[in-house]
Amino acid sequence: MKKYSGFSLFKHSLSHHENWQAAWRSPQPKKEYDVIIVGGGGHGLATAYYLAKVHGITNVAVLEKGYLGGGNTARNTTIVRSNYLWDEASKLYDHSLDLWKDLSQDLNYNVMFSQRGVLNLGHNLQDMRDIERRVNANRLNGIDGVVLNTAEVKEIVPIINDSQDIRYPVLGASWQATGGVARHDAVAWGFARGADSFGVDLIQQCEVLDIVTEEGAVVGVKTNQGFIGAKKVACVTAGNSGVMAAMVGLRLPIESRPLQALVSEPIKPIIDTVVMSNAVHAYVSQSDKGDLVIGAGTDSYNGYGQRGSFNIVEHTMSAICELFPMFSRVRMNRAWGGIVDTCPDACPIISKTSVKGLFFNCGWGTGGFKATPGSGNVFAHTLAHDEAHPLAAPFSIDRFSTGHLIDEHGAAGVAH
Amino acid sequence: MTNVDTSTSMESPLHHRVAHTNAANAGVVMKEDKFRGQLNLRGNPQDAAFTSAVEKVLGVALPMAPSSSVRNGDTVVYWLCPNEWLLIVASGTQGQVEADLRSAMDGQHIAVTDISSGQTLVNLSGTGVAELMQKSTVYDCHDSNFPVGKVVQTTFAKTGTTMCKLEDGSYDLVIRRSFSDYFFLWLQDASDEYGLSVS
Amino acid sequence: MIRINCPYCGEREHSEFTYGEDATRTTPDNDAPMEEWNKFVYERDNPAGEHIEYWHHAFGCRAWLKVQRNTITHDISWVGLPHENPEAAS
Amino acid sequence: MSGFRHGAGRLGDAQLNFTFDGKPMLARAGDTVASALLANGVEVVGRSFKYHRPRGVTSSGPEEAGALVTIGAGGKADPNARATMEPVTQGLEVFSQNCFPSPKFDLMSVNGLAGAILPGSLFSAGFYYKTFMWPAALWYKFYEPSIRAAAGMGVPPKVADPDIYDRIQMFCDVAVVGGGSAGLSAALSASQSGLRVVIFDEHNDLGGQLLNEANSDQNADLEQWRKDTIAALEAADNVTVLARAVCWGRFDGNMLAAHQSVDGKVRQNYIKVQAKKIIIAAGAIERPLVFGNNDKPNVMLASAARRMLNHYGTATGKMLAVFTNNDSAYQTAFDYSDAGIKVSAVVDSRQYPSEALVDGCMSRGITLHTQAVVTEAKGWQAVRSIEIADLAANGQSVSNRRRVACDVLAHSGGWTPQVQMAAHGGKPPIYDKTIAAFVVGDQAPDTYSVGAAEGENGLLAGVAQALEAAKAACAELGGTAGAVTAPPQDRDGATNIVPLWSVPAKGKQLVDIQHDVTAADVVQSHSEGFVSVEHLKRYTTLGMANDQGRTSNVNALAIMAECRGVSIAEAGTTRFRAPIAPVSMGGFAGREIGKHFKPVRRTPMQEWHEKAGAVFVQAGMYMRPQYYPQAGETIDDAYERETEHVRKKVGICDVTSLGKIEIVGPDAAEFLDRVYINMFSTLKVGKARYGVMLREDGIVYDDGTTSRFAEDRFFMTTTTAKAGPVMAYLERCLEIDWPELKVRVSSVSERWGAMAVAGPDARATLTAAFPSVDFSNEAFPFMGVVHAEHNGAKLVILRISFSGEMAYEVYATSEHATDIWQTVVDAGQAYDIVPYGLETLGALRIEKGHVTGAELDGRVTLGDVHMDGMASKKKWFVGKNLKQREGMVHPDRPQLVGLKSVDPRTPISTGSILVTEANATAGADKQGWVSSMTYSPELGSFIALGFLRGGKDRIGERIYAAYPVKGKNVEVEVVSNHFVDPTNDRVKG
Repeated sequence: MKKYSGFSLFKHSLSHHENWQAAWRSPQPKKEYDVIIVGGGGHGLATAYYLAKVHGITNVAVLEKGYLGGGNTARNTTIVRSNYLWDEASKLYDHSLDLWKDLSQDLNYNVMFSQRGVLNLGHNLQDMRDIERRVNANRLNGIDGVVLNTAEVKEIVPIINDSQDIRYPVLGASWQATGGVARHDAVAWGFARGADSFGVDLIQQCEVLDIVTEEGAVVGVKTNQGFIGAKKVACVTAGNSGVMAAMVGLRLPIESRPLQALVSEPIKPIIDTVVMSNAVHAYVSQSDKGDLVIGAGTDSYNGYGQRGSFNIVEHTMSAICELFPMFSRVRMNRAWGGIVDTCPDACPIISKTSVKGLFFNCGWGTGGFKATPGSGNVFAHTLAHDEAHPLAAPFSIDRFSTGHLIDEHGAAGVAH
Repeated sequence: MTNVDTSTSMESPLHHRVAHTNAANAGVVMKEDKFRGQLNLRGNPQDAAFTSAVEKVLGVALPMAPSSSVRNGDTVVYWLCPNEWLLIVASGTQGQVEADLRSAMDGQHIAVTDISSGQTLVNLSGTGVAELMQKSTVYDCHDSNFPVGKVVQTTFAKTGTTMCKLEDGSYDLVIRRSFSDYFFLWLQDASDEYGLSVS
Repeated sequence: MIRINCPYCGEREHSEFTYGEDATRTTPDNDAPMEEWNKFVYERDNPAGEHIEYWHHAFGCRAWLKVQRNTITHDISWVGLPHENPEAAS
Repeated sequence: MSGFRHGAGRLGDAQLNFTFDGKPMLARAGDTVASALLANGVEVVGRSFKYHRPRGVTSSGPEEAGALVTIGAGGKADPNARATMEPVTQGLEVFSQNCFPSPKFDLMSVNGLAGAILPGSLFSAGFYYKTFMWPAALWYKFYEPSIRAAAGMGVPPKVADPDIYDRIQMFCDVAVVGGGSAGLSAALSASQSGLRVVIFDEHNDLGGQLLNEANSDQNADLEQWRKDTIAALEAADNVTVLARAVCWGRFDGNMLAAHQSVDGKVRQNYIKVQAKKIIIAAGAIERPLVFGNNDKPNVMLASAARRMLNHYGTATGKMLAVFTNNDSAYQTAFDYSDAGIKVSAVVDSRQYPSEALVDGCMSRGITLHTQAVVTEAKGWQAVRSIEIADLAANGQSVSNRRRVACDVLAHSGGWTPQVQMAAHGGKPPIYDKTIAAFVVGDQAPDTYSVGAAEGENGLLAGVAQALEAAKAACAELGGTAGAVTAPPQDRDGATNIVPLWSVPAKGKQLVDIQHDVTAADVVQSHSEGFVSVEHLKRYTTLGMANDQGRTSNVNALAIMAECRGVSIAEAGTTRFRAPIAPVSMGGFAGREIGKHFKPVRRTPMQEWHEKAGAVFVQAGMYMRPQYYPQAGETIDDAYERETEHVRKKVGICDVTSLGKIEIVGPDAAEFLDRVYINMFSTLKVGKARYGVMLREDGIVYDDGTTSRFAEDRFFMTTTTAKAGPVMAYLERCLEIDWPELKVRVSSVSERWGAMAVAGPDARATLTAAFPSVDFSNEAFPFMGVVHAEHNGAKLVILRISFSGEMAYEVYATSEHATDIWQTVVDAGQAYDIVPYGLETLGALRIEKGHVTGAELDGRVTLGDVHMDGMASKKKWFVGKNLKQREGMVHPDRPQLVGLKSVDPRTPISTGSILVTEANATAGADKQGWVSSMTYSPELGSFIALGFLRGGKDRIGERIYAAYPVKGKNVEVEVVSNHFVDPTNDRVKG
């Protein structure tokens, strides 16, 4: 792998940038791999990267039916934070946040991770009580966080509407300074380039048509490029997990729904942190390019159409204009929908299944992007050792039958 | 109009808004038809005993066609669902009507619920109403889709309503009591460019 | 916007309705084993394609409806009452 | 300066004044900002996104990627406005963007210089990802801030937008998108069927390409046809003509969305049109050619240069050159020449243009260069000359470079049909070789794509398609489209294009001139493996600017296809998504902001509370009294006073917001037995009982009191938050799960105003208020229900208590509720009755250990709140099966406990975490949390309710309520949650 640097960029500029090598190979699938990862999104590519880097397992294929990072990795609002309520969740997301910190250097790929801080606004007394409880719990988990009052929020976001006689006045917020955003596409590309450099085969336009099992154990997958063997198959197919599970007759506690987001035209810097409000369903930050990146809610009904009900966007726009009345003249430039797999307790499933050698990493709902490195990291461990990484253990699929649920509604909300 | 009970002890949901200063030649005119008796009636439309009993009490047959209504002086009946109707009767008579219905249908599996004080009847008329409706409801109010006498349950801004179009092209809207103030505030804004008059 | 043809009220915009849930689940007997109840409460087919589901006409006649909708195209091929079923239910 | 006024075009004579960067300028009524700026000789109107290269007007429509300006100032500042779409109004202020100090001299243009000095730019595709990584710290300190400062385009307003927006819902039978010759014809024809028709056009003047035509005598009949057709549409009362309305998206169920600019009280209407049939006549957009410095001001689309002259009476230059690979651009040269403006050259990359065109040039003395290309536009800031060269037969190289003078270069790379709206219907467009562009082909249901939007550029042929579509659409709707007169002249649509995707010569060849994406960037992303069109888009940001790639996508795809050695069809397009043009957020919000963001529901007694000086707090959609402060009281003073008073004497509280449901029918009792965990069939008529509901998964759903009015008639109350959901849930159970039950439910929440009257003097107060009712313990015992009437009001009085005191809930018909409330208050004067709010309600119930939403947060089991005993063993009920799961009954689950400050005056903050060690720090073993707290006047101590791991068996233990956020750490004693009157004597007294 040729190293990227300011110098290499300069050097290539002398040759009209005509000699850059490909970021990754485009190999033909082998007959058999040690591990097949289904899904070339951020989580799948991160899993492959850590399998190779941490566990030395490099005979790995990532099968992507479209193009790398083309699913939810390409369709989210890129928010990274770890201030969840319950220990299980906050520890997992914080593990991820730790990995984010040096990810650009680790991958030799600038994922533009930017710790500009995340505000979760509170609009009524119960909001504030929940925020205080959550931040207190975070602090006792070693996660940074403070509770701000209206004036302190206004200091961080001077343009926010701090009037107290609006319908949902800003009473305060939780503030995680170490949270932030990243360049979502670059995360997938960086992990892809990294995994490829360890010899992992990234196979695009390769759709898995069936998961093949013998005596209750996985032996490989049937794809549009033929059969590919593997004793371990890991499904990391957000937005398609139910469909994958059905291939082996499994049914998951998951429903798939569109989650919408949109960006404005590029404007000069006006908001340099992430502002989230579960109560009014609005999430906004400004990208380095200058776009306002705005997240809306999920549809109330199942959908796989990568486009959602427009009422949701209308509601979010009202909320944005309520919080930031000057944005009403700013224009929406692009809007899209991603398909999120949501579990009843708003927590993911990182788990073995009743089928030997078949693993699932899914159900991240609206919050999967922030978990990308952590998810890949603990899932790689789970695949390598055939048993759950300690941080992944609570997210086993068994929790639904035992009743040991981790209800992150509220903390997760429709948070991105 | 109906014989409104002027007893000072009663307050209509919009009583605090009638003092609103009226715009000259307003494009939207709102009238609250206060204190009308309103009953929710549930029963089996296939049951002749039921339908005839109701007809005896009300003096009109229950409307059976979806989204239809019947009128007889102060008595109006809205079809809400195949087994549900809204009876709007003269102010103060709802108690008697309820009692009569109960005795007329004794032993039948029906439900009569007095909801008079829970909602109010508002009439919207004027040259601006058509546009106002386009801003306020997701229902197509064009005569070709919403003829006179039709009853439509739908959304109005961010609350719900049951509305009926009258001969004069105006609309009767049933509005829930706790939302009626919001309804008014919305009306005030949405009819800004036409001018609003309230009585 | 999705429009649902309510058998009582006619075709209406979906903002008049609230989504209920998957209508293909069958409730276990009251004394069925817990495993069965677990599957019933949590597991879903969650198909990409034809889906039979309940909707509540909350801002209309308040009837609960059974709807066959394609979850990819959002095309609605059938609407009925809770105890009816589409002929071509797939 | 090169542009100037030349002729009248179609504009009025009225003169308007406007300013550009403060400089006063003149315009005519009907000018766009773009035409006016050109007429005033302005060439450079802004700077580009990445390299800050000079930018000028490049088009005359929505595809404008060069002339982005800020219109207006202060709260009305409108950044990134497309100069070609903004009409000039008297006094309009226009500002250049993305340049400092001025568009002509911009300091940031060093970005561009770096590009100019080095053969290839430092800011090549994906450059962000390859650098700025060392040292890591600098990313935050320096690199990223610099990138942010340089990026972005217009400066957004910092103060609130003062304007109003409306959301409008329309319905029609036939919607026509586009008001050109095809759209106008389709709309008029359809309207004659009597069906409802809506037609959109984003321009102020309808007519589409007709407006490019010279407004001359030989075109008089054509112009008249345009005017007559528009007039006929405006006269028809079944037609809605929406000008200045950009139709930007098509959604499920044939819904079209548009933003319309209007003058008056409202700035914009966000219009949703529910159509039965959709005719898309959105026209086509001219494509630029890709050659050196093709982004330089005064390089402009040929059709735009033509419209500027013929419609806006603005000559774009004093000497015009034309560069084309197809026929359509020749007319621009001819019109300029005929208007007496010098045309120095027509450069055609094709070998054999048609004879007619050759003659046209010769007769006008225009030099025609065939099999030739423009290799580079020259000039410091705007075009002053061009370098042209001969193109090798194989198209791979050039020779014989030479200079041609000109101050405006009009170019045409062919035409791109506007397929976006049709594509939103779900069908991917297909590539049509003959016009070298994508067309819709396979139409989506109920959709007809016609005219130039479907690749038919011929005037009469396009109109014919439109009329066919109108006929078919009306027929399917049972109508008959009318016959309309066709345009009196034709225009040949054949462009005879020979594709030229990029000129084979070095130099900065822009593909996306707004995002500064060059042909080299496309080639580079190919060599780096970003070959899928979606990767190309994301890696280079091509087509992501606010022109939505309208002018750049096809060129880029073609270049990528060449690199990959596949056909353009194979390379495919990116997915088309709404909006096709940027639209204001304010439009979506409409008026649903401020007090309309979410309704405030009011109880009948709302005014009374307001007059009494109550402080209000959100409770669901209601604003409920939080407390009633007396002079100088803090919230704590007030609720402590109110609480103490209720315990000692009597108070009254508005509880109207509770949900109220009537449940009627022979099976009503059986129904309740199924939805509640406890038994209701055994409830006696005239009695009330507290009930709890579970979700199917065994989690506590809601609680409330249900009374039996008659054998077959119950009255249920729910919590405020669950009023709606429980009603829908009960309906669901009856219609879906248990249709065999003969039960009918109706919501009576709005019918009853409700008030709680609590305290030792409650009985005396109510006895005085309602003499007709016997409130004696014998006649009206605890959990008793009494019906009464008072002064015309119907009353239901329940003897139930949430406060632990002797208490009653009085339900009065809403229209009488305030009168009844006042009656009770008057009667209570003898006992100094006080109104109390939610704070006191909370204090009282906490002292009593009752749970509310703060505890029942959708996560707790019956065991967690010690209600397992209530669950009937004799019957099945919803949630019974799964509440038994091991994890739901685990002894280590956090369970409800009371907490008492060891130091009575130290508050226990809600949201504290329960730990066993003092001064807990990171890593502490969290054993629970505090859900609600209050000061208890009766106990003279701060107390709280909380959940503690295995709490049931930990009474008496001393632990800590940690609140690291404020560095607080309070020692508390674990006690029973029943602080006050645990034996419940008071309520029965």
